[in-house]
Amino acid sequence: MPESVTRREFDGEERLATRGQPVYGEPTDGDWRLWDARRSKLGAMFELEMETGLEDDDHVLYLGAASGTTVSHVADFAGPTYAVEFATRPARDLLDVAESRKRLFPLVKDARMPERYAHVVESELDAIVQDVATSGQARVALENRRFLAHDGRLVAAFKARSEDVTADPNDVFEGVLATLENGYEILETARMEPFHDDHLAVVATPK
Amino acid sequence: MPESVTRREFDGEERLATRGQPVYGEPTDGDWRLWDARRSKLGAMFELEMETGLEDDDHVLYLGAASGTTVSHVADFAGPTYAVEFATRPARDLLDVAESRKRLFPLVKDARMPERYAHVVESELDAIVQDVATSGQARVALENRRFLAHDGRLVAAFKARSEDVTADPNDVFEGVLATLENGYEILETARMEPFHDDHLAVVATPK
Amino acid sequence: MNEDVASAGWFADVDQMEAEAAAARIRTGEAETPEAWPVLAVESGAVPDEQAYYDTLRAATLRAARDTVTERERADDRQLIHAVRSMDDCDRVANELAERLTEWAGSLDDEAGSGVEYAREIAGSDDHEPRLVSLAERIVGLTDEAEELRTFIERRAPDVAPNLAALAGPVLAARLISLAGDLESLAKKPSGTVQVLGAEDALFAHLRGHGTSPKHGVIFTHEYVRATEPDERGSAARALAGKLSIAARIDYYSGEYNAELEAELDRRIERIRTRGESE
Amino acid sequence: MNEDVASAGWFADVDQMEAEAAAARIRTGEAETPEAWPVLAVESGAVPDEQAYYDTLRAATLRAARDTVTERERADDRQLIHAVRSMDDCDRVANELAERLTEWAGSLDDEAGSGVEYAREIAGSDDHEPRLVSLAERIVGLTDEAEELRTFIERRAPDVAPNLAALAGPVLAARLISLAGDLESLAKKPSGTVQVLGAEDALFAHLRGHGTSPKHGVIFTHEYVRATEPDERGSAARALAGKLSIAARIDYYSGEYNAELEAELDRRIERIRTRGESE
Repeated sequence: MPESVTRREFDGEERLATRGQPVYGEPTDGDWRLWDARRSKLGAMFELEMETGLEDDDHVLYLGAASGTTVSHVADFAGPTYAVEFATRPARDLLDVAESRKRLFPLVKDARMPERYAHVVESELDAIVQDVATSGQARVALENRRFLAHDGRLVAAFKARSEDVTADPNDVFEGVLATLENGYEILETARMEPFHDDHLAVVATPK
Repeated sequence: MPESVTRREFDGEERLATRGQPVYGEPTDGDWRLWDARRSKLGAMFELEMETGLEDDDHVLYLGAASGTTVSHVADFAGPTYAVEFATRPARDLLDVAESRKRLFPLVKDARMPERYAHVVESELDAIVQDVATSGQARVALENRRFLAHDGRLVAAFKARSEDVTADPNDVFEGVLATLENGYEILETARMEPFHDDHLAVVATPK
Repeated sequence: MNEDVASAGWFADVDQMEAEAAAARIRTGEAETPEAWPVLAVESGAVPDEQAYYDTLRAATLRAARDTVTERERADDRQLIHAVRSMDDCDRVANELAERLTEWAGSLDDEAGSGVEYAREIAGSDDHEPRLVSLAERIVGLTDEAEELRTFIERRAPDVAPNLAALAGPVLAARLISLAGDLESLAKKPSGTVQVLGAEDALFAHLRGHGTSPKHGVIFTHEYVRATEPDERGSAARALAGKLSIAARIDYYSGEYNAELEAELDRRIERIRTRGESE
Repeated sequence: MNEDVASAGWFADVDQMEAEAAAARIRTGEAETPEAWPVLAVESGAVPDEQAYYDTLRAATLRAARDTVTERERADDRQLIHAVRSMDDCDRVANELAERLTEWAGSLDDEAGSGVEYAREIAGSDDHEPRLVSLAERIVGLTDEAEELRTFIERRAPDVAPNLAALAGPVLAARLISLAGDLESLAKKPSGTVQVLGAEDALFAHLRGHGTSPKHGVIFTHEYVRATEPDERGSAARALAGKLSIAARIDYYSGEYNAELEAELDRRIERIRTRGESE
């Protein structure tokens, strides 16, 4: 876990927190803002004590930024953070979040088409954080591999229902991992229950 | 075969013929008119040498008279002949045929509802000739059994496709015979190839 | 007892001379079971003997059958009218919706096509906005419906009006019957009225002193008017309307198909067109 | 070589002061592979140092993102307009065809029902004339389509105009945008015009000296007008139109949802209705 992500007590419970300007009405404690693992895949990975390899001041590409909840916490600990989101409505919220951060760059782009933002996002990134809920999630990870440094990390959450609502999630995840292995070495995987049902968290590095 | 139905030579071939006024442009030889077994189920039964039990001067109920082609030949050898046809267009043609015969009585009625013509058609008939191409052909035969004398004959052609276009004709015919046996003793059956594909000819008597 | 039974027969209470009443009994009567009607009829004194019975039965069944067939064919002209009006409605609303679809698709894709053609192109596609595709499918459904109604009309019109359908084509025949209200009304209209059926607006404008008298109404859709050169179109329309009127009358009063009518019309139009060329 | 590579970056050929041009490059540029853009930008002299690079990038990406979002939302109001017009078309033609169906069915069955209800009743039946059943199914398809378009509008309107959709309901919001032409035009209309949108015929008649000035247009469909007693309906329409105008302006200029607006409208209508009762 990056140094700037810590556990603090909120309402008598030890919870994740980062330091930064609050943006979505989250509980705060002084400079610290609660990071709710139930509302964030990356937060859940930290709660699950996965080795994400993320560190303070990392240069990060965040795919599927949605309204910016999680990416605002990433920007709290990371360095330059590129936040890609394609849908109009969440992108508008993401804009507000980006306004509140110095090194958070919003890109209203389709994560399946990295050539549309490779002229903006720098190379040799430390990490890609991925939380896109469209089908072809593994392909998105492969397509964006070009942005990672050779020892960079893919920190991704895969949603079974986005691939196939009828299939057994285990079968879906097997397919996802098989596809990923075309470009990544899988370092760690974990089911995300109880924080998120039928999601698989994966940490991988380019091979 | 009734005495008044004979075989005569037409174009060098022995063919069925009856004596009467030509009505539908059929080839003639003096008083005799060709009866084409390919255009008539009953004609085909004669060609197939089935024992229809039909005789000259029989009192006959013909179900499914259509345009009157076959029933005109029946009226040539039989006595009073009641011709039931429900569809408007063929009924108009049947009318012309009936005009040309002294003892052919057209009834524009539904063969599935014999109570609509039991006040016209006499009882104790010698034969019912049936060629209706709607579904429920066996039920039509059962419903009309009331018109037959105890030693009368049902002479019927059943079309498989009228019952079920997708089923195997043999299966359809088995069902037809099983239904018929609720009111008839089956005397003879024959497939009507090559004259008519997927048709079963049945001769039966009330039981 | 035999008299009771006989009362269920078609001949009961019917004077043998009253063919109309006998035919009506045949058409509307019912009995659960048949009886030896010829015997009962003679016994009840309705007819003198069996030969007379069958002769009377023959006349009565022929008349009953003819009445039923004629009545049904009359009713069929109503069905034809509903069918042709429904067909026109389906075509019209399909085109209206296709215009809407064209506008919508154009806002999303500069290269979108237009009209019913375009609806057919994107129906079933999964490359387009799902609501557009769904709308396109409804449009295709409506044009299919219009096509099926056309087939229905093509099958039924020759039964209802064999001569009119042969001369005008089934759809124009149905339209003329629809504009007149029924086959009877069409049969009773003068041929000059048939000529301008469907051009009522222009005709009334002319009668109120505006515009010229219309030369043709819906019969303009007939190849013999449309494909005749403009100078002779009035003559062609008059000739066609004349034959169509005769066809409607034959259809209404006898129902017999008369191939000669078509041949006469062909010759008449041929003469008109040749005259046009030679001038 | 680095300069060649740098020319593919978003910052190439863009004066760092020209935020608009930089945003445009971000929106429309492409590159197959990423490069060390911060380094290249500094090397190429586009920016003095890395901090300046990121500051410029921040301004440019924020602007690009805002432009894209705004442009898309603008486009979304067009989608809403197409959807609401298509919905109305589907409803209208379904009713027209249902009238035709009613006539036809009535000619075959004295007890046939009428309208879209009846179409729904016989769709899928095999007890009726197949062409009637088929026509009924097309009608049901069109009402289903209208219903699906309504769902589409209900989902999209709150994105396009959150305040207007909250106050007017999504469908009326879409209708107002449709009548105005787009959200921008609606936002710029005085509230008196919004009040009579959809009553243009009555308004023009009034302006030409015929009839009274219309009190409400399409907003009459809103419960706050329709369910207010006739004497107070003009006041209710005026109050509603006033709040709708404000809602449209907030939606156009900021896009932020403001719950207070709805509460104010509720209180205002409550006062109008109470006043009506006390008189």
